[in-house]
Amino acid sequence: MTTPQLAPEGPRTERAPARPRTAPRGARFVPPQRFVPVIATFVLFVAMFGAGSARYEGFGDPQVFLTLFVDNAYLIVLAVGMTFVILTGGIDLSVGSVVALTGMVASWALQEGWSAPVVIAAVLLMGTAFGLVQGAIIAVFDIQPFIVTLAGLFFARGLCYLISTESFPIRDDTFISLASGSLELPGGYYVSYTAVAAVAVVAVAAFVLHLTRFGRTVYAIGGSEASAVLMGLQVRRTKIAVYAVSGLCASLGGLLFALYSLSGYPLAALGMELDAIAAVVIGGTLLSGGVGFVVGSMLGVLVFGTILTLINFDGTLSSWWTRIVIGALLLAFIVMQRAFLRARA
Amino acid sequence: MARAKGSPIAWAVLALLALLVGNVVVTPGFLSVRVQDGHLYGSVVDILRNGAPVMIVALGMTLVIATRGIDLSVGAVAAIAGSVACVSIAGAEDPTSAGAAVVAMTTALALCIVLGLWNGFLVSVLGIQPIIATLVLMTAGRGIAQLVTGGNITTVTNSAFRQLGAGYLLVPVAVLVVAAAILLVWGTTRRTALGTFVESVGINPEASRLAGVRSRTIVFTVYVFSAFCAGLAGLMIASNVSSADANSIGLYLEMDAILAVVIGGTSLAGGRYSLPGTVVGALLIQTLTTTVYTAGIPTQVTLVFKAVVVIAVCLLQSPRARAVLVRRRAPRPLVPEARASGDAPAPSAALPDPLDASGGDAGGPSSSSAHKVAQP
Amino acid sequence: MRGITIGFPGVKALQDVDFRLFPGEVHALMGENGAGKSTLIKALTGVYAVDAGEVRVGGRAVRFAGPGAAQDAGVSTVYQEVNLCPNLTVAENIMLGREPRRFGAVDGRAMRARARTLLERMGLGIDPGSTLGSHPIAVQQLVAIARAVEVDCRVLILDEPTSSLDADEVAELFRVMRGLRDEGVAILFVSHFLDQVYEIADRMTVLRNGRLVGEHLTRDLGRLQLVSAMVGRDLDALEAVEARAHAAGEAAESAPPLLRAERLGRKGSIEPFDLEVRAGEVVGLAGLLGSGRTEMARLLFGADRPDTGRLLLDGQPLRLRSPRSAIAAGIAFSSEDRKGEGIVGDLSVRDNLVLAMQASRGWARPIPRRTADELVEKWVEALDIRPANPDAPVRNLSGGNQQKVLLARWLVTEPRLLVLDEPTRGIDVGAKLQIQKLVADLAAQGMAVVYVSTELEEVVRLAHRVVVLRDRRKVGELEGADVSVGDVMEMIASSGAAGLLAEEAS
Amino acid sequence: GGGDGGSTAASGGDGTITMGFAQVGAESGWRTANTKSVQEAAEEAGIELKFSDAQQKQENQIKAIRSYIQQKVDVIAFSPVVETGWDTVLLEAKRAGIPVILTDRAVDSEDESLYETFLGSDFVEEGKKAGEWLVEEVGSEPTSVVELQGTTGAAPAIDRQEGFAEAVAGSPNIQVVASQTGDFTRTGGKQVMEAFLKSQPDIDVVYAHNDDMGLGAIEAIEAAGKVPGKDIKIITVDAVKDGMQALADGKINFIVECNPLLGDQLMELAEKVVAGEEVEKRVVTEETTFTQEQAVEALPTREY
Ligand SMILES: Nc1ncnc2c1ncn2[C@@H]1O[C@H](COP(=O)(O)OP(=O)(O)OP(=O)(O)O)[C@@H](O)[C@H]1O
Ligand SMILES: Nc1ncnc2c1ncn2[C@@H]1O[C@H](COP(=O)(O)OP(=O)(O)OP(=O)(O)O)[C@@H](O)[C@H]1O
Ligand SMILES: [Mg+2]
Ligand SMILES: [Mg+2]
Repeated sequence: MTTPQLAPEGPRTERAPARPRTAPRGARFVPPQRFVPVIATFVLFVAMFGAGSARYEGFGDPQVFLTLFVDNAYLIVLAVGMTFVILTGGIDLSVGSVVALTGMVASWALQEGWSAPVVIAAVLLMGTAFGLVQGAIIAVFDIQPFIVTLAGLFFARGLCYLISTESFPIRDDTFISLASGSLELPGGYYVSYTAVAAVAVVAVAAFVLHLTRFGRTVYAIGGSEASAVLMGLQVRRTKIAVYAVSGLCASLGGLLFALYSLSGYPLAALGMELDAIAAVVIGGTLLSGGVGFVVGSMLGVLVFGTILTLINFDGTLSSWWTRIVIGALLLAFIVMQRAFLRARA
Repeated sequence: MARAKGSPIAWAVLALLALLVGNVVVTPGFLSVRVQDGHLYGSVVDILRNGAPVMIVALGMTLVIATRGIDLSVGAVAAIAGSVACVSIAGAEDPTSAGAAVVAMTTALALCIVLGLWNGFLVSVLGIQPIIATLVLMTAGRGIAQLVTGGNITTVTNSAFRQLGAGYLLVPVAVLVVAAAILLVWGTTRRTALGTFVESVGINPEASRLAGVRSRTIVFTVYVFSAFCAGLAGLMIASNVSSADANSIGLYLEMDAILAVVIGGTSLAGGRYSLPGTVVGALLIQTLTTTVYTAGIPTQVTLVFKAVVVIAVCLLQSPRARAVLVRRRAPRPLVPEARASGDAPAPSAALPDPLDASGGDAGGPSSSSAHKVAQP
Repeated sequence: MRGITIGFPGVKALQDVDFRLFPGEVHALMGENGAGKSTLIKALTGVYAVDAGEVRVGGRAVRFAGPGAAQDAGVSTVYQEVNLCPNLTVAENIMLGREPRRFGAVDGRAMRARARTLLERMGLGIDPGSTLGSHPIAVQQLVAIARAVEVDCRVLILDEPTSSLDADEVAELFRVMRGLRDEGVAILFVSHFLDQVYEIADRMTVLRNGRLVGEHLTRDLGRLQLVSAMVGRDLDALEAVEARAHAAGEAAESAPPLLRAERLGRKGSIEPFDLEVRAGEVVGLAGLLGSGRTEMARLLFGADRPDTGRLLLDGQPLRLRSPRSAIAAGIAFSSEDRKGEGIVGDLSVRDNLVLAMQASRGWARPIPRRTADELVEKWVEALDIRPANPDAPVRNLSGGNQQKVLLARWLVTEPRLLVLDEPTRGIDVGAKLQIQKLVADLAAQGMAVVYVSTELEEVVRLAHRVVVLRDRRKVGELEGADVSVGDVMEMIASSGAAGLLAEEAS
Repeated sequence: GGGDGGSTAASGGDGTITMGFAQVGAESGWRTANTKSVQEAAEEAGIELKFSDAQQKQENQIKAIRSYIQQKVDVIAFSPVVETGWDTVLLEAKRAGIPVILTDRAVDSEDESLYETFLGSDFVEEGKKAGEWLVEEVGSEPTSVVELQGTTGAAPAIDRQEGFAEAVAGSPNIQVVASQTGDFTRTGGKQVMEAFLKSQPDIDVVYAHNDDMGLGAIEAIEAAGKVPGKDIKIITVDAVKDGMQALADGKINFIVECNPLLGDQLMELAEKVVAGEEVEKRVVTEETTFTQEQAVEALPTREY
């Protein structure tokens, strides 16, 4: 055998412009297509909101849209943390309980006379530490995240009960002013500080995910953990960090929730982890990891919120029809999203 | 994975035994079983009977998870099955007849199969991520169940229906049903190629498709089977208390079932699964619940106790955790990383030992963790 | 490295192997499939912990805790299977872990620019912002190499980097390698292409069954000596294969076409083409990287759906809705993407081997264990799959042996038409001959074969007819016993010129 | 979506009253009866009802109340999921000039002006009634009681436990030997009771926080070969139909009523509040208790 020596025929660049491969070979995306799920979510969200405005009087009021952020600030923050975890192919079931725990600890500590800034710092630290421990167990001992965080769910909720089975009101002035404070917008509209904080968290998270090495490693681990290891990335450290981020977001979300309800309640945020996961996935993030954006997760939360708002505006649904209609709207949304993606593919 | 290695199950079994022993210490008569009114009576019997619904749902869930899926709707499906059955019996001409019970249960299970087809359709035909696809039914399903019962608790007095959940043929009927289901699934997956196909679809869907495996049919089948199992569980729960409470039947059943599967050593990333592991996992969960009741653990502490046990079991099971914990006691320090200079050679202790071949693999489908892969 | 020993449960992958690598040399690591080459590399870079022995870099004993540590120490590696993240862009894959930063943030523009220069250095004109997964395996392999070369390294390790590259790319790669060698980088190179090894390597180390056979200067060791050192026995001459192949071809010429494609095409992937395959004939698909061979093969099998044209089997229209219907029609297809579309990693060798056959029988009729074992035994022996343990998970096999299992998977279904996309990728010389012989034999027995390979030599030697592709278009066919590599290349080049002319004209 | 609420959104100007009612959920038969009562009463009173179901989530209730404020309803009524944390949203309602009526559960707020009135049962009182009956029933005999608690952290569970404990505190012969949550469900009650029967050698009395758990306990007791109502006495709270039936059958010994039929009272209050009339800050629903004999009488007319 002789290696055939080909005469180079012109610059290679012009040989095969990277055309999108349309064959459905696994999950292969081409650049613009990466954003398509988010775009689809956005378009459908607008459509859904438009449909609501057409149907219900007062729904089209911009304040309704702003209230979506106000009412779902905590969920947006949770979804952001969850996005980090899901991007690495993991899952964090503990966030709902951590929200409750944060509320309990915060309200309890305030009652004990701690000052507000100390309380805030303490609960954020606590949430981060909680996530850190979970992450360490997952990454160091190589145990499935589902189990570890489910145990975390039990544990945090259990701690709530240990603090008290009853709810605590929050009467601290700083908290109350944070809770009721809002940013006035022209036209008499307003958004609460909590909503502003949530959007800020989204912005920071987007920055971290896309413009830091840590963020890129998160995506790499989700794409292929084994490859990430072979590429010499800090896989273990990043996995731990991701759960710490989720814990931090959960406790921040917990603070926002405590501000939202101005109380701590051991049964608060039951099942909220599922809402957060659902919002993330609706926002176009793949549960298998590596694909998705925080902005999508925020849109996912807004879609969720819109569904609830629609139902509240309707006001004629009995309890069970409420559930069925939520399911149906969810279905309509994801099927349309799917169709949108198919049409683009 | 567990099927390939065997050892994780051994550890789960060990944990189960430890829990039982702990119970005996606290409640000396815990293991005693006597015959009462012609049937067996005792805590162990309770564990088996009350664990039956979780076990059967976990059975279906195992196969779903093996195909890289997940089924969140099982609790809602169970609620629908229980509600439909009770409402059907209550509305029958003779609500106490065995005929009414048979018709009701058949209707309920048939409906569950339809619900399973629906899930399968969303996942395999529309290609929606399983967690979201089944979330739809999880949300709407309980509403449907309430619609069926009108939001009331429907009580029935039908001795034939009672048999499934509360009846005994020396041992509880529910346990017999579950045992039969386990044997059936075990036999089918072992004696036919179904088990291989399920695993193969879960490990590498594209390769399976190219090899001609009907992956769509397989996915359909597992979701239908899962819904069927959930339906059976719902019937058992409703039958156990002779009433359908659409709101409480199968609440958190999905979490318990998934937990059972995962404790049993099956990876959520799909692929290799272990039926015996699932059975042990389900037993472990029910034993834990019964322990809480029997040992008089205060309600406030219950959840913390559960969390601690679950984590302990997992640590026991994890080969890497055992290796690390054993090494910890060794005098050599753990140096996490050798730096470029190479002047501080890390002892080999930092590297997992050969036991580590299973490698956990929770990191997503593509992470085919190789043997002895050491992470930085 | 000295006295390296590594054992896996049931296998001693390496036993007491010494290995030296000097700055400024290209050192080839040679051995059959499963000889332990990849394992040695992974021991060197800290992926596997060694059971015994030591690694020294620059005279100092080191023990890398993982690939990251090795990288930091200036050891840059391209592992055998492409190990990148398909979800990220090409630029990100190249720069992961050492992204350029501005004001603390990753500088996307600088990253893409740097990636683009690197890719151009490799002769690759793809958009660095495109997603890695959208490129064929060959391109991914080049990206992996670009990533390794990017690092300012002292040691560069390339484990079968050329297995799916065509001659052009290889030449480009060698240019880069020579450049690095002249800068004093030590390069470890693994390949099953002897020509490449003789072209680039200064020294080689030969492994056999996990043991060191010897270390030689390339110029001291002739090819035949090398092969017998690797295999442990002598090989028959290549001519026998060729003679047999063409003898069968004569008979095939008169046969009616088994499969006919008429204006078969798919938008964005390959332009409509006509193709005939007769029973007992080997049709080779030749072309450069990205010329559309894989696309053509996939359409023939129904792995992708065509949007124009039709297929005829035995003169009857054949609608392929899925790979399943193709298999039912007696068509088999072995993909070039072994890891992604071939093996089912966690399943055993046995299950992998009979998977396609089992699938066509349906789940309800399992292949009896005895039959399966007989089949496995037969093919493990015929293809010399090692280790010969049917219960081992296939992902633990060496790359070449995985490929053999895949081949066997399709052969047990006894197809009428066998479509092979890069079947000899990563396969050692001995086994490659075995496979070529097998293909020729199968054709002689009446099977139709479509054969895709980046190695033109191989295509030309085996095929009775060579279909030439360029730019996702079929540009011609060459027939007859005396087709040469030169003929094929001439057709590629001339049609290229014609194409360019046509473009200019329009 | 269903319904046709589009064009008939609240206005308040045309004389008909629009009420936004934020229900806790549909977690029990009791709750369903409560919802039905409110809906029927609204229809009867000619009040337009905007109903929402919070699925046991406080945040959903807050959202619902916000949306009622945005829809400018005339009056808001709701059964708080939990007592704390309503100040902000109630303040918003107050600013918007919408009066608020609490039903079923109170809120824990320092500012009583945030709501007009609270209509509902007193859970502590219910627990007390149960305890008092027991004290009278057993006299000075040593009695071991097992308690089937409601959902951990839920207000009725906490209060009913507290009330009961208060009532039996003066009788050292009555001992609560085990207490565990049965989540307000029959299955839960049965499982917990099964375990109690094995861990506690002699149980004299079961106190269940609702009928359903009591009904579950009956099954467990029967399976253990004992006679509910005789070997082991059972006290429950709620008085739903199935419970009353069991009481009439002699399987339960005493039920404290917790009346879900607040609809008519609520509508009455709503009309007064909207008209600007003064109403009492606390309106307790009429509730009674049932013994076995009373149950036989009351059963035929039981609505829920
Ligand atoms: N993770 C593993 N577990 C068990 N055995 C393994 C594992 N990895 C490799 N082996 C075995 O070690 C031996 C050496 O494999 P290795 O991959 O080093 O071969 P190779 O020389 O690179 O072959 P090829 O040319 O086919 O790539 C083979 O027998 C293989 O089956
Ligand atoms: N050098 C290159 N520059 C740009 N794109 C390339 C290059 N080589 C291949 N491609 C890409 O290859 C794709 C087509 O590959 P295809 O799999 O059809 O080719 P092939 O002939 O089978 O090649 P091979 O199997 O050798 O990879 C196109 O998407 C094209 O963008
Ligand atoms: Mg190799
Ligand atoms: Mg190709």
